[in-house]
Amino acid sequence: MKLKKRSNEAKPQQLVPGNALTRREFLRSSGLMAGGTALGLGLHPAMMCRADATTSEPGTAQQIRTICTHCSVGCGIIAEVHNGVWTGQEPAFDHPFCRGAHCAKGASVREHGHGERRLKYPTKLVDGKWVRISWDEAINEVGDQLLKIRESSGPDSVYWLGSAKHNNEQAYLFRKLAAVWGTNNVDHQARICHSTTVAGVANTWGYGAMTNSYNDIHNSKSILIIGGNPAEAHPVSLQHVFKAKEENNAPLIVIDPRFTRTAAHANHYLRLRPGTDVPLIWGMLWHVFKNGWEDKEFISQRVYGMEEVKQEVMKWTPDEVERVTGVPENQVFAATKAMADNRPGTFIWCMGGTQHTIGNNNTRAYCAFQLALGNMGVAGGGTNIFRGHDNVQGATDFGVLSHTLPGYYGLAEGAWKHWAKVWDLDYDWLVARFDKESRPGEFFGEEGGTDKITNPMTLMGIPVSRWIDGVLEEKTNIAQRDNVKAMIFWGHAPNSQTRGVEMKKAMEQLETLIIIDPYPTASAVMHDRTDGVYLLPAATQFETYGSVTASNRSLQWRDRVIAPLFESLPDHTIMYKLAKKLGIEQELCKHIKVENDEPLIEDITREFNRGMWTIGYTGQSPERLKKHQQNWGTFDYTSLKAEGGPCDGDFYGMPWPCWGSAEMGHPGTPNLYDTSMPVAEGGLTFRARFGVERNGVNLLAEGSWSKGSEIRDGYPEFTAELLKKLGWWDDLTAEEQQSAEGKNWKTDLSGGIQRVAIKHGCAPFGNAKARTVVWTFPDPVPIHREPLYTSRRDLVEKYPTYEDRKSFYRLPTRYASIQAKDYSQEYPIILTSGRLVEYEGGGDETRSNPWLAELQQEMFVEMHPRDANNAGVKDGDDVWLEGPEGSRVKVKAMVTRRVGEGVAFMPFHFAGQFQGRDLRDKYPAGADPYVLGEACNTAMTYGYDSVTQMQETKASLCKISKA
Amino acid sequence: MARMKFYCDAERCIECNGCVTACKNENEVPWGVNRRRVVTIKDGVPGERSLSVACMHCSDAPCAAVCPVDCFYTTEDGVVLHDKDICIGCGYCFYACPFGAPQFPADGAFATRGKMDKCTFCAGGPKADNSAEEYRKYGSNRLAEGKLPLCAEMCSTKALLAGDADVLSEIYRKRIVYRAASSLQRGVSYQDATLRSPSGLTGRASSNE
Amino acid sequence: MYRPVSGTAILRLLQLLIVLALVVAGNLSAQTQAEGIQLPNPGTDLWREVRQRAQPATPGPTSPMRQAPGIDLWSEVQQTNPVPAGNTQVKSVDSGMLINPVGDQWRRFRMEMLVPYGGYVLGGALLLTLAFYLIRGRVPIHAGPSDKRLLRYTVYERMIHWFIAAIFLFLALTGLTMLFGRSLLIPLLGPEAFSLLASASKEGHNLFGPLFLLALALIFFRFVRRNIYQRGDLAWLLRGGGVIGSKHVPSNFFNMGEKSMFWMLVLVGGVTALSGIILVFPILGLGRELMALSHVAHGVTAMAMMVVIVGHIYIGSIGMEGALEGMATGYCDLNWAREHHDWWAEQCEQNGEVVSVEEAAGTEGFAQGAPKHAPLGETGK
Amino acid sequence: MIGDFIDGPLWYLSLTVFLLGVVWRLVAILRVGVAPDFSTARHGGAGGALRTLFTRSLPRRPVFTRGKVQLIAGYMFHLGLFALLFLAQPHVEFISERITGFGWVTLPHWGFILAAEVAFAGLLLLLLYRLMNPVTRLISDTGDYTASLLVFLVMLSGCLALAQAYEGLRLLHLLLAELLLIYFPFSTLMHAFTFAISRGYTGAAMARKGVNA
Repeated sequence: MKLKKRSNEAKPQQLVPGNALTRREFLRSSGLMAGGTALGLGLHPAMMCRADATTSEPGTAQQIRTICTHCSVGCGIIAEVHNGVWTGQEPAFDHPFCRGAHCAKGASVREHGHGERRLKYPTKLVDGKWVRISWDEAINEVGDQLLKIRESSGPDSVYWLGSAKHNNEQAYLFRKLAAVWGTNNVDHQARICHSTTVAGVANTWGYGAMTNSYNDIHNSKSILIIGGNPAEAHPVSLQHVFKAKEENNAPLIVIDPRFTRTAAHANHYLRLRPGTDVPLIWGMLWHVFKNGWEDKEFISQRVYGMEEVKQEVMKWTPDEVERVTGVPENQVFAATKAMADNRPGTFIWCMGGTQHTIGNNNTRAYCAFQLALGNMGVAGGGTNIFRGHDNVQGATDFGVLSHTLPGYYGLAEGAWKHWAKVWDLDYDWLVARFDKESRPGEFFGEEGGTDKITNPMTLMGIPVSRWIDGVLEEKTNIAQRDNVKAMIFWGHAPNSQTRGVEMKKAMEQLETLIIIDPYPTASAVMHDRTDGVYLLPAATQFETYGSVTASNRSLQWRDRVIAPLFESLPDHTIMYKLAKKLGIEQELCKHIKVENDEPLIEDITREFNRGMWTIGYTGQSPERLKKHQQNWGTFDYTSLKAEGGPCDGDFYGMPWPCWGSAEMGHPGTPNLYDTSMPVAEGGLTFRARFGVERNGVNLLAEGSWSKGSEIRDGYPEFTAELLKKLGWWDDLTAEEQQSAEGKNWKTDLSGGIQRVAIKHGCAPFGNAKARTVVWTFPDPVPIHREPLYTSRRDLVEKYPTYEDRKSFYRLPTRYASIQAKDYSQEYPIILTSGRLVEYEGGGDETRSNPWLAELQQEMFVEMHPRDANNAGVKDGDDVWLEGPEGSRVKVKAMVTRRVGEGVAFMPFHFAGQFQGRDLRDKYPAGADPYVLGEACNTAMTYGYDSVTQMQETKASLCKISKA
Repeated sequence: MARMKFYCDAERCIECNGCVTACKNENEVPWGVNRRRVVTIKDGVPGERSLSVACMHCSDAPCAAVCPVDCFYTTEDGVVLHDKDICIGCGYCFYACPFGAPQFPADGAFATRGKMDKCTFCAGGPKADNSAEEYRKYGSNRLAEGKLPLCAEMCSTKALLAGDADVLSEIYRKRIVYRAASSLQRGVSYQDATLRSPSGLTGRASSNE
Repeated sequence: MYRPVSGTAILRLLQLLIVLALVVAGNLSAQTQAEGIQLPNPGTDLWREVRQRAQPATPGPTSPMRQAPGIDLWSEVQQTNPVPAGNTQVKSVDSGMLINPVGDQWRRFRMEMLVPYGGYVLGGALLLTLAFYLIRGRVPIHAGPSDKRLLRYTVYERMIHWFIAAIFLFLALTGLTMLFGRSLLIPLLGPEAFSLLASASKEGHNLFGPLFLLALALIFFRFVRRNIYQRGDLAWLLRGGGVIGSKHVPSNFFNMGEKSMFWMLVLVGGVTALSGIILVFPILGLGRELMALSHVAHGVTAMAMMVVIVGHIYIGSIGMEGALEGMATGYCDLNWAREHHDWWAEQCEQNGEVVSVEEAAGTEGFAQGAPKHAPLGETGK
Repeated sequence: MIGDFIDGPLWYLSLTVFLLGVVWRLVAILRVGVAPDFSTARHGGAGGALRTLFTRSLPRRPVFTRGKVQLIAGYMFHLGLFALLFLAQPHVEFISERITGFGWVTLPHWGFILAAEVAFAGLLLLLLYRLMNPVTRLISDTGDYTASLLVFLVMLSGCLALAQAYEGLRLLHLLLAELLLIYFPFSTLMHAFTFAISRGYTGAAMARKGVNA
């Protein structure tokens, strides 16, 4: 009953939430009563405070260790929780990856505990309105829909779109759920971020992952970053880059069409035309070969096919490189010489290299460059591929992909049998789950294979980049019984995918659209559906626990910070509930304890420990992971090795491969293919994956082996046969012998073969050469091909794209037919895209965080002053940006020399506006993000990688006009 | 006693805005008030550098000099604080401050800006009683807990340093020494590539050092 | 009511003023000007120390140290003129500016010029007035009060005079509270009470400021014709309005002094009011530079006005017999008019506008309708 | 202590006095009654009453030509005061919390300020007019000056408390407002209510006579 005394705090703008949970109030009020009394005693207040704080502070507040959920660096977080309220966030100074550091996103994760803009309860769309429903209703209705579609169109008509935001356990369970549902139409963000890397790199030397680690960059003598902007995408990684730059005097070379924030700190900056990575790398290698800078000994011992690369490279004379890439010779030379003079050098790439129709060529070219300089398998060298999401590495490893099972086992019958065994399921039951009456279309059959009917179980599913075509394409053109009828968006932002206008159409054609996410995402609003959409609130990773794999392959254990907010549920609980409705919960959780519909995370970890032999996810038991987390301060900042303490000798997070079973105590492998250490201590050789010889040439290593190896030469992968041949069979225990009989290192569930191989100093997967020629790929030696939408028509003839393909991942895929048409006159500006530091991915989560949203309130397009003047556009003007497929976005112009002439750049985190239309009122009440904007990918165009269906987002065309 | 200072190393600052959100996180600063900001000069062109700026806790603070109600004071740690119960929101400190540190919560139409708000070096308010009221007005008091400002503690590249001036200068001196060597040897090229790398090396290089 | 402040003209004016002010200020700080903008804290001593250590042994433009950008970014920024504009994601006034180039100059102006010298000047003016009164005493009507009156001010004219007078006094008092309160009132009231008073002063000052502009406009349009300078004014000026010597100086309706007061009020007061209006809209995209300039203009002109008004109040009240009467009742004594505004009085007498005391009291009510005199700025004889 | 008194009992007391006083005055006036009019009514009285209420609120040419200043100032003051009193956000909040239990649309901050400026200018000019014009001076009594002064002080204290940061300033404003409320029914301020009665009466009477008033 008082006139409100107006406080002098900011009157929040309309966007700002009301009172957030007050942090530390309990602590404050309790702890400082003592301070008050102390004052009375006449002691100096400042002194008293300090003394008081040290004595009274702990006790009530709980400190919980977890890992940032924003990017793959995997920064540690110490969360202060009081009575279940997340009241504080302290820097984890002893965390080996970040030393307490955070970027804008990491420094604001506590806002998850406020969750003002979260989805709060399950809702469904009824006549265009969001209606609240209960979880039971939601699961029932969703399950009925799915079963109905399964009945009418087969299991392949339900698309399971998973997430790199799941922890390892959830990702694994998700892949298993899709498998027991009976489809390979399952995928996640890795498809559209580093799938070309995984394919390219794995096909070069065995594993498709970052070879070294962020911390290992400390050892680098030179650093090359191409197509990556870690200053915004992985800010904390620059801590390591700068350490090398300053202390090792390492030149930092940045190659990018954009003068990024990373480039601002570089010693050499090369501005290339988008989509010309291969020519530039070959141009650099040209100087290497010309000057004899290649590491000849390394190549002869450990590399296959460098001669073929050299032949291609020699076509890329400096003139031609400049003509195609726009980078003059002296710059290319300077960068090359800096790399050659300063070895080992590390090679870092990100989306700028991968998201192209020739993404796999790019990644393989990078690998070839590092192999030529002998920078592989050495501390300070390697290809440090910065992954995107916090657990995209883990989700990839667990095969939340349409072309493989967990552990990259592939989809062949053997792989299915392996996993059936791990899951303790009847293989025939599993087969029966899949479509049998498949009525393949006229183009049925994988390309290059026969047109025999293939079991959909072993047929690669539709990738996430193309799900819209799975809906929109003529039924007869798709290599499955029916179109996709139901989409399950489980932690996926649709605006990270291209062709927004067609996506809208696809969403409207679906029978059911199910969105499971902590935030509504653009999936909830970008279509004009009036029903058949379900929004189910998932908990964030701070509201559950489990392991997460950082980019450097280290597994870190997250503890639960707070209980799920509102009515949200952890993903694995939702999976179980859904499985129960679908009648497959017994199979899904056969050996996993379930309590209150929540499968026990540790049991899931143990289950995948039993099956993930290929990439060594077998040694990281939950107990070991928790021990690492509790003792993360004992690991060295550079080597990541624990010196003393409970984890003595281990590398932090046991970077995979962590061979054998947990009992074996393998420390993890900090740097892949590093022969200077015994395999038992983290050393490795290149994997023997591609056979032992080709065209009479030996594919195994020659004169190179890992330290302590008893086989002092190359050797193939280990099988029971090989053990017997080597006379090491008897090193297996009787039980192991029983299990290993007829098996190899990948399928022996006892782990005996791995144990014995390592005991003798050998890598279980063999010791071979890396290959620079991938003879199974469309371009065995990476070559340049112009983007589909290219502004350089003069180069199309010499560097044409691929022929159209009739069936590729079940879908017809166009290349030449698009490139044939000249759009360069009407759409003269090259369009590329990338990240902002404040936002992540589709941005729904970060745009709902007021601390971040305030810093980026408007979607924009960067354009060069010349282009701006030509279009009559001034800085800050509204512009229409239209892509050659006719879709357009209305954004603010930011006129800057950050981009080159003829290039425009847009960040891709925005959504909530669609071709000039504001969709804010379509969000469920109270769940609209603070900042909305046009999704850049609305205007992005067709174009998919020739191996992985990676979407092209880095080189398209557009025109810009004043709005 | 210690003289608390901030130092931002422009060679390392990458404008990740971690300091900005860390401050929001620690102090629950509302939308529109930013006690810290990152300023980038030469944005988008060679020479681009960023600096994280907040109250610098000047030894002879101009804000304190011009305040008509004398609400500023300097703690024994050298932290410049102000008393919001005294502040009348006149904005003079904002005119005087070289760094643009003072912030005002209201929109300012007709000079009703509300009480000034600024970086407290995470040292709370004048009463230092760790009360909810103190927290609401001034944010947290980390110094009392033996911690330094969260912005600096969380800086992604360790560009922003906070702490005792002597210690900071020692850290910075070390970096300067490394960099001096680096620049001497290599220089900076950006697009006008210079071939200033040491000559005479023939390919095999410093790999075994 | 608040016309959009037309940028350039006002700026010019302000610049002129600030140049004047800074010329004086510059002398004080000449030694520091040479180093560019003197940061009060060029760092902190840390920076100074760090910078010294960072200096290469052989400084010079060719030293490679200088080629590493950003090593000395702050000093680079500080010494670049104009200060390079930066970008920042934090959107507010001047948020892209790394170092405020005028903040320190402004601080020096306010703390080292306005407060001390303003105080001296204002105190001096009061003392001078007092001394004048003590020495010269009240200026009497030499011929003694008559029983004849002349209509001097209509009701409307008196209304707007007291309107602006009231507003001016209020603004002056609240303004002085904010300017000198820290040194004079805090010791008396304590910080909390003074804070309350200062806040009230600030709000009141801000709210009444625009009214002053309104009042000024009313005054201007009403009195401008009578305040155009004319022949004879110069003579008045040369003889100090009668202060020099004892002989009276002839003048029209307004004498030279009053006209000058009017123009001072209109011009200087106009600057005060307009700069004040800029100051009450701090966040309309106006940077601190303009705000500081406005503040300088506001302070200097307000101070000047107060000094003059002190004299005006003195001469209009206790300083001169018969002076207040005109503004209070509308009629002035005929003898007073003959002595101080003889040309006007003469004209009135010729026109037969002289009324008796009784008449004045009786016809007062009609005076507002149509003034009987034509007090235009016609040249006297 | 005194603050609690001002904020509590005194507020209720003043409100009570105000309400009862106003009612009592109005009842007293209405009870005086109307002399019977035996003439044939040309028009109904109600329409005329309403029309006059409205038309008498508009400026009239003769009045306008005779005294522009007080006319304009009068409008400024009354309209400004109305906006201040009923549309300023702190007042609406106060009314909503203490009296009605509901609020309504409020002026933006700048509108509030503008209303205050206008009201102040009007009030000052009117007060000066009252003092300067011999006729108004003659017919003004202490009651008029007391009312003017109280209103002025209430407005001034409100403007000083604009920052809404000091309890003391708020209480001062409230205290003055309370005094005004207590004084209100016993002063010419009652014209805020009685104007309707007198105009209505005149209008009705004239309408019955067939005259537009």
